[in-house]
Amino acid sequence: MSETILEVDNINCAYDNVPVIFGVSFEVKEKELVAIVGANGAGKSTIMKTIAGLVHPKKGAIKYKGKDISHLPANMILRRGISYIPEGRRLFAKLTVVENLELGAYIENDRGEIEKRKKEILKLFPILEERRKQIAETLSGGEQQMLSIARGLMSKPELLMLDELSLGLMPSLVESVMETIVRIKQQGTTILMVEQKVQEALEIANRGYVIQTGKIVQAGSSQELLNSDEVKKAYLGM
Amino acid sequence: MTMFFQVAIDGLLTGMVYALVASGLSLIWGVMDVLNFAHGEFLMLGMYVSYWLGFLINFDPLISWIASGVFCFLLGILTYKLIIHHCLLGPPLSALLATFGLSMILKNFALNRFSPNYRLLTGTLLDGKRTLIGNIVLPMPQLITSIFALVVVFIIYYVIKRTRLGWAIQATAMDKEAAELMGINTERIFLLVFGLGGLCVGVAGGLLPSYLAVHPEVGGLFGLIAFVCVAMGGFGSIPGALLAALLIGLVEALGGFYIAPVFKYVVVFGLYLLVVMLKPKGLFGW
Amino acid sequence: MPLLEVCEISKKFGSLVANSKISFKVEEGNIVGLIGPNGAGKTTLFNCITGIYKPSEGKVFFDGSDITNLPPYKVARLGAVRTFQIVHSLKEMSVFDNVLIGAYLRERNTEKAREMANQCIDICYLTKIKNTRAGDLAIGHKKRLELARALATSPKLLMLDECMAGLTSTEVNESVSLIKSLKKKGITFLIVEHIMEAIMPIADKVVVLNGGLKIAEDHPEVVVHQESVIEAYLGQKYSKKFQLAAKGRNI
Amino acid sequence: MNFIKKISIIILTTLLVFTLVNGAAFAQEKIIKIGTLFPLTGSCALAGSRCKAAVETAVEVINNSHPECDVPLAAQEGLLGGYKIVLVHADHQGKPDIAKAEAERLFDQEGVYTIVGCYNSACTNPASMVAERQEKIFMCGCSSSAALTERGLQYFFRMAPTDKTESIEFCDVIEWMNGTKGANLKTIGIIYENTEFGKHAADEGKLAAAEAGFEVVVDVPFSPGATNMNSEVQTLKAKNPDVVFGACLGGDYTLWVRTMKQMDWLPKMCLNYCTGYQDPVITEQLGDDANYFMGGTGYAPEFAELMPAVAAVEKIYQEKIGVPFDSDSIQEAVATFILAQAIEKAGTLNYDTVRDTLYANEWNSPLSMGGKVAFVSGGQNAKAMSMITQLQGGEYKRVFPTELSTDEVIFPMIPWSKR
Amino acid sequence: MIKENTKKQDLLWYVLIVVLLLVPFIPQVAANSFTQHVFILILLYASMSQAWNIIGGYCGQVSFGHSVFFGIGAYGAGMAVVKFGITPWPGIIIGSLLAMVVAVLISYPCFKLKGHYFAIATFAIVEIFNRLFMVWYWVNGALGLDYPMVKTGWTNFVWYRTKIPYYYGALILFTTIFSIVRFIERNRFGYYLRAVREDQETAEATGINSTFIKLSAMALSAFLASFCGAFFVQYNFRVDPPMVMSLQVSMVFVLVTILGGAGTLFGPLLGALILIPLQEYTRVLWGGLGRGTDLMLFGFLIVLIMVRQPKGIMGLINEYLNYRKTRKIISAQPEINS
Repeated sequence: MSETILEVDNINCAYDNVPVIFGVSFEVKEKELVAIVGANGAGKSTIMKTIAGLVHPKKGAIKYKGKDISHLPANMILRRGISYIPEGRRLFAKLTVVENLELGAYIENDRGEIEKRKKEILKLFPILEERRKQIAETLSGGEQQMLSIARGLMSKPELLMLDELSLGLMPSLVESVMETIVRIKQQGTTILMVEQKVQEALEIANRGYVIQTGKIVQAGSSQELLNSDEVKKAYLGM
Repeated sequence: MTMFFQVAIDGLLTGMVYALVASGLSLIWGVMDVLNFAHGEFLMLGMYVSYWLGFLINFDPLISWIASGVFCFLLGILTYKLIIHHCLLGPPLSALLATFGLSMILKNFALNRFSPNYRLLTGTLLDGKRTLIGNIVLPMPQLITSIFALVVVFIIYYVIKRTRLGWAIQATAMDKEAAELMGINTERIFLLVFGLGGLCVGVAGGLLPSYLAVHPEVGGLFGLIAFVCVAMGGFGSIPGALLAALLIGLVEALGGFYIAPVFKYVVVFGLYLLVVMLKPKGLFGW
Repeated sequence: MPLLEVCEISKKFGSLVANSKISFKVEEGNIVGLIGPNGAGKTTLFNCITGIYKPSEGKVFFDGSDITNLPPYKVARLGAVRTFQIVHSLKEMSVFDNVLIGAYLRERNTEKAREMANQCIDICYLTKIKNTRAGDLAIGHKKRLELARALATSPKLLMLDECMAGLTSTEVNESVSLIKSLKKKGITFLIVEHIMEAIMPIADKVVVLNGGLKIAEDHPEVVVHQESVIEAYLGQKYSKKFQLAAKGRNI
Repeated sequence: MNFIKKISIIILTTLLVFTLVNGAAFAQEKIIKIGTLFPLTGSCALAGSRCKAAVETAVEVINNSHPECDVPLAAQEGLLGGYKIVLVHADHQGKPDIAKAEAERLFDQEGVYTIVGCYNSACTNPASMVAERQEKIFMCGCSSSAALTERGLQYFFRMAPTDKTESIEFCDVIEWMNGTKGANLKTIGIIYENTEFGKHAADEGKLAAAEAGFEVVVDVPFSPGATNMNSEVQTLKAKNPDVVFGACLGGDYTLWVRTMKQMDWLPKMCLNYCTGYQDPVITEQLGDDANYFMGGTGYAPEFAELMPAVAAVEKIYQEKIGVPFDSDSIQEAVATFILAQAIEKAGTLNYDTVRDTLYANEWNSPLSMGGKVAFVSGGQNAKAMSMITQLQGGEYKRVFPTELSTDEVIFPMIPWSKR
Repeated sequence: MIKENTKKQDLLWYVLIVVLLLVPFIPQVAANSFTQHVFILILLYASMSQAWNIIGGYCGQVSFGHSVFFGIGAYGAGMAVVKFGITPWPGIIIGSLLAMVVAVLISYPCFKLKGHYFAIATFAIVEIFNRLFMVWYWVNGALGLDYPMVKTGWTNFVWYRTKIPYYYGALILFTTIFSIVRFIERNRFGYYLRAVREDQETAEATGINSTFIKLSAMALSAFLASFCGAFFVQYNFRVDPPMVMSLQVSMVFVLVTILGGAGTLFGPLLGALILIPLQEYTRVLWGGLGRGTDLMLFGFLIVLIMVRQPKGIMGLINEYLNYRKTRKIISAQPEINS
C-alpha cells in the first residue's frame, strides 16, 4: 500500500511519575483512517496527547515522516503537519467563529491562503457559514463540535487526530460527525481517531488498534476487529 | 462649583496615571492569571531610569519614557523567564509569592544602589507649566501623562481586539493547551504579555519623575491601587481597568476633599468593595 | 404520590428561554429518562430542580414538600442528589475521600462513614483505584466516582447527568446493570443520557425535550416511534435500530 | 537524589547562617561596644542611614586623634585611657516589634554597653524600655515625641528639642510677627503625615496654638507615601489658613510643595517641624520652589559662625554620606559625644555612676546649638534649642529668636506667580 | 493505608511536642535570649499561619485580611492593659469574640466573590481597617498603645527579665491551634472544608452548606488569629496599626503557610521553621549594613523556593514520598479496569 507517515515506537508515558502507557507501538499509513479503541482509562487520550506534543514520552520515539518528533513542543508539531482536535472541543469561548478559524491557521502567514482555506472549510460546514460572527460559546453542542473540527482543518494538516468526537452528542449528531470524518478522509487527509463508540468508529475505519491498560492487545483491519470475539465481548457489549 | 470641578479634574488626571499602571497589570493578570506583586517596583525602577537619564545626560522625561519603557519591557521578560515561567507549574499562589519576593529584591536593590534619597527632576520641559480652562488649572505634566495613558491604553486595546496577535493572546488566556495546538507558541505569548505589562508601567514610570519624587518606596501604593483598579474593572479587561482607574482617581480626589483627606484611600477601597458586591466580577468582567 | 413533581417550570436567561412550562412526574421506584438534543434545556432543568438556578416560573415538589427555591444543599439533604455532566470531582482528594464526603451527609461518625464509603466504592467498581487522586482519573472513572459519591449520601432520588458518556458499550452495560440493582434497593432515578442503548431498556418512562419544550412523555418504545422525536433527536438510522431492537425484545 | 540535594541545601544554608551569627564574637580587648538602632530600610531609611553615619562620625572622632576638630575627646585617642568604641549596627525597619527584638539582641547577644537610636519615636519607645528594664543607658538623639521623656525613665537621655518646644516656638514666632510686623496672623492649618511622628507633632501644635489663642481651622493628616496630595492641598486651600504647620517627611514634603505650586496657593507663612524642610538636599530637589518656607532648625550649614566647631566634624561626616549634617543626624552625633564625655568623666563603665554623672553636669557640646547640654528628670536635654529659619535663595537664614537672627523674615511668602 | 499514615503522623506529633517542650533546656537556647526570641517567633508565626491555614489552605479562600483579626486581638489586650489598667485576659477574650464577629460580618458579603476578586477584597478590607484605626481617637490612632510598667507574671501575661514563660505561652498557643487543626483535618468538618475548596458546586450538590462551612472556618480562623495577635502585643508591649494591622503583616502569614505547604498540617510549622530564622538571622548579619542586603537576600530566597518548589516544602516531601510509592506501583501495575 502506501507510505507509513506516523510511526510510534515502543513509547512509555507517565503523569507525575504515575505510569500510564507501557511500550505502545503502532503506525499510520498515508491516506488511512486508523481507529484506536479501548476501555476507559486505558490510555488512549494519553497516546494522542503524546503524539501531539502535549505530553512527552519517558521512553521510546515517535517518528513522523521518518523524523523523530517525540520531544518537540505542540506548536512545532502542528507546523510539521499534524493537527490534533482534543477531547471536549476546547474552543476559544469568547471569540467569534471566524476568529476561532483564523487562529486555526495561525501558522500560516499568507493572507490570501487563509481566506482561501476559510472559504473551503466553510463550504464543508455550511452551518458555520451562517454563524460567522457568533461567539463560540453561544453555539449549540453540535455546532461547537463542527467548529472544533473545522478549526483543526484550517492548518491544512496531513495527519488529523481526532479525540472522542462523539462524546456527549445526541445520536443524530453522532451520525453526521461520522459522515464528516468520512468526507475529510475522502479529500485525502490521513486520520487517526480515538473513539468510545467502538462500533461506529470501526465501521468507518480502515484499521484499528485495541488498547487495554496502557498496552496494545489487538490490531488488525476493522472488519477483523469487528468480528473478533474478544472485541465483541469487551467493547460492543455483545 | 469651580472647586468641585478643579478637584474632579485633578482626580481624573491622577486616574489616568493609575490607568497606565493598571493596564499593564490587567494584561498580565488576564492572560496568565498571575498577580504581579512587583508591579509597583517596576514603576519605581522605570522612574529611576527616567530620573537618571534626566539627571546625568539631561534627557527630558518626554524623551526618556521610551528608554524606561524598553527597560521595563526587558525587566518583564526577564521576570517571566527567570521566575514566573517556573511558578506556573505550581498552584496560582506561588507566582504571587515569588513576585512578592521579587518586589522585596527590587525595592532593596534600589535602596542599595541609589540610596534611600528621594529624587526629583527639576527644570524639565513641562516643569510647572499649566493651562487654564476658565478658573480650572490643568497642570501640564499631568495632562501630558494622561494623554500618553489614553494613547497607550488604546493601542493595547486595539492590538488585543483587532489583530491576529491579539486573538492569539486571547486564545492563550482562554485555553493554553488548545492555543498550543493551534501552533501558537504560548511561551512566547506569555513572554510578550509580561513584556507588554512592563512596557505600560515603564512608560508611566518614565513620565512621572517630572512631578513626583523617586525613592525606593514610591511604587508601593501605586501597585496596591493598580490591583484594585484591575479587580474593579474585571480581570483582563483593559477598558475596565481604564474606567475603574478613572473612577478611583475621581473618588479619591472628591472623597479626600469633601470627606477628609485621611479617608481618601478608605473611600477608594470602599468603592471597590461596593462595586464587587454589586458586580462580583468587576465592571467589565466575564 | 409521585416522588418528584415538576410543575410548569420555566427558566429564562435574559431573552433566552431555556425551559418553557415543563411538567412531569417521577413515581417512586421508577427510572425516568430525560432526553433531547444538545441545548434542549435538560441540564438547565436539572439545575432548576436541584436549586442551582431559581426557576422563573413554576414549582418543584419533592417527597411532598415544595423545594422550588431551596438552596442546593438543602435539596441534597432531602434526598435528591445529582451528578454533573462536566465532571466536578474534588481533584486534589483521593477517590475514597471524595466518596467519604458524600457519606458524611448522613453519618457524622467517621468510622461508620468510612464503612459506608467503602461499600459505595465497591458497588461502583472503584475499589482498585480508591487511593488514586481524583484529578488523575480517566473520564469514565470520574463519572463513576460522581455516581459513587452521590450514592454515598443515601439518596431517595438520583439524578444522573450524562453519566455514561465516554464509556464503551460493555462498560455501559455494566452501568446499566448497576442502575438496575440500585433500583431494586428502592432508589428512584432521573437520567439524562444520549446513549439510547442504555436508557431505552431500563427506563419506565422517557421525557423528551426540544428547544426548552416538552415534546413527548411516554414509555420508551412508544417514544422511538414518534415522528417528532425521530426528527429532532434520534435520526433515522438510530430510530430504526431501536425499533428493531424493541421488536426483538417483544418477540 | 534531587530531593535530598534540595533539603540538604536548605538545611546547610540555615545552619551556616546560624553558626555565623553565633560565632561572630569579638576578642576581648579594651573596647566599649555601642549599638546603633536606626531604620536602615523601609520608608525612613534615608533619615536612618544619615543618623547612622552621624554616630559613625562621632565615634571616628572619639577613637582617633583629630586635632582639627574642636570638640571634646577629639584630641585624644579613645576613652578611659585607651578604650576604643566599637559600633554594632542594627536595622529596625521602622517597626517597633523589630526595634524591641533588636535592642534585646544588642544588649544580650552583642553585649553592647549602650544603644544610640532610634529616630522613629514609635521604635525608641519599646527599645528604650528594654534598656530601662536592664538598667542600661539608652541615648536618644532626635526622636521628637515629647512623651518619651515624660515616662519617668531613669536611664533614658534625649538630646533634641521635642515637638512641644518647637510648637511653642512656632507660636512665639507668630506672636512676634503680629506684634512687630503687624502681620495679623490668626488662623492656623496643620498638615501632617498620619503616623506616630506626625500625629504627635500635630497634637502638640494644636495644644500650643490653643494656649497662644490661635484658631486651628484645618487639620489635614495624610497617608505617607501618597501618590498625590491634591485633596490635601485643596482642603488647605479651601480653608485658607494664615499659617500652616507642616510635618512631612522627604518625598511627601516635595510632593506637598509641588502640589501647592500647581494649585497656585500659599499661606502667608509656613512653619515646618524638622524633617522634610531641613533636609540638606531640599533646595537641590525643589530649586527655587523651596524658598520662603520656614521651620525649626537645630543645625544648618549656614549656622557656621554660631557653631564653628561643626565644620571639621562635618567634613568627616560628609565623606561618609555626601551631604552636610541636618538637625536630626547631628543630634545623634551629639548623643554619642555626650555619652563618651560622661564615661570619660565618670571614669568607669558602671551604669549608675555614668547615669548620675550625666544628670549632675552641664556638658560642653559644640555640636549643639547653644553649645550646652544638661539633662532634667526624665532624660530631656533642657538646653535643647532650635531656631526658626527661613529658606531664602536656597539658604537657611536665621530669623528668630531675634537675638541670634541674621536676616529679616520675608513676609508674606512670595506667591508662585511672582517667583 | 490511610490509618497507617495517621498513626505515623500521630507519633511524629507527640515527638514534636516533647522536643519543643525541651527546647529551653538546650544550653544554646537557654543562655541566649535572641535564640529564645527566634524560637518564640517561630512558634507564634507557626500558630498564626496555622490559623490562616484553616481558611486559606484547607478551605481555599485566600484571605489577605487576617491581620485585621490579628490586630483586633492585639488591640483587645492592649486596650485592657493601657486604657482600662486591668489584666489583658478579659481584653483577649473580648477581642477574640469581636474578631469572630467581624470575621463573619466582613466575610459574609465577600464570600460571594471568587478567587482573586476575593483576595483583592480582603486587601481592601485590611487597608480600610488600617486607616480607620490610624485615626480612631479611642484607640490612640496613629500614636498606638504603649504598655506601662506592670507587675510581671501570668496574671498580666508580662515578663521583663525572661523569655521562657513567653516560650511556653507560645508553645501552648501552638499546641492548641495545631491540635484543633489536626482534629478538624480528620473529621467531617475538615473533609467539608476541602470539598468546598475543590469545588463549591459539587459540595453544594452533596448536601454541604458551603456558605456556612466557609463562615465557620473564617470565624474559627479569626478567633485563633486574634489570640496570636494578643500574644504578639503582650510580647512587644506596644501596639499600633502598622505593626499589627497591615498588608505586610498579612503577607507574612500567607508567605509562611504557602512556603511550608498550604492545606497541610505541618506546612505552617515547616514554613515558619525556615522563614523566621532566615528573616531574623539575615537581618542580624547584614541588616546593620543598612543597604537592604538582608531583605534582598530574603526576597531572593523566597523567589528561589517558589521557583524550585512551587508547592512548598510539604510538596517537596510529598513528591519524595510519592516517588517511593510509584516505584512500588511500577513493579505491580494494577489492572485499572474492573
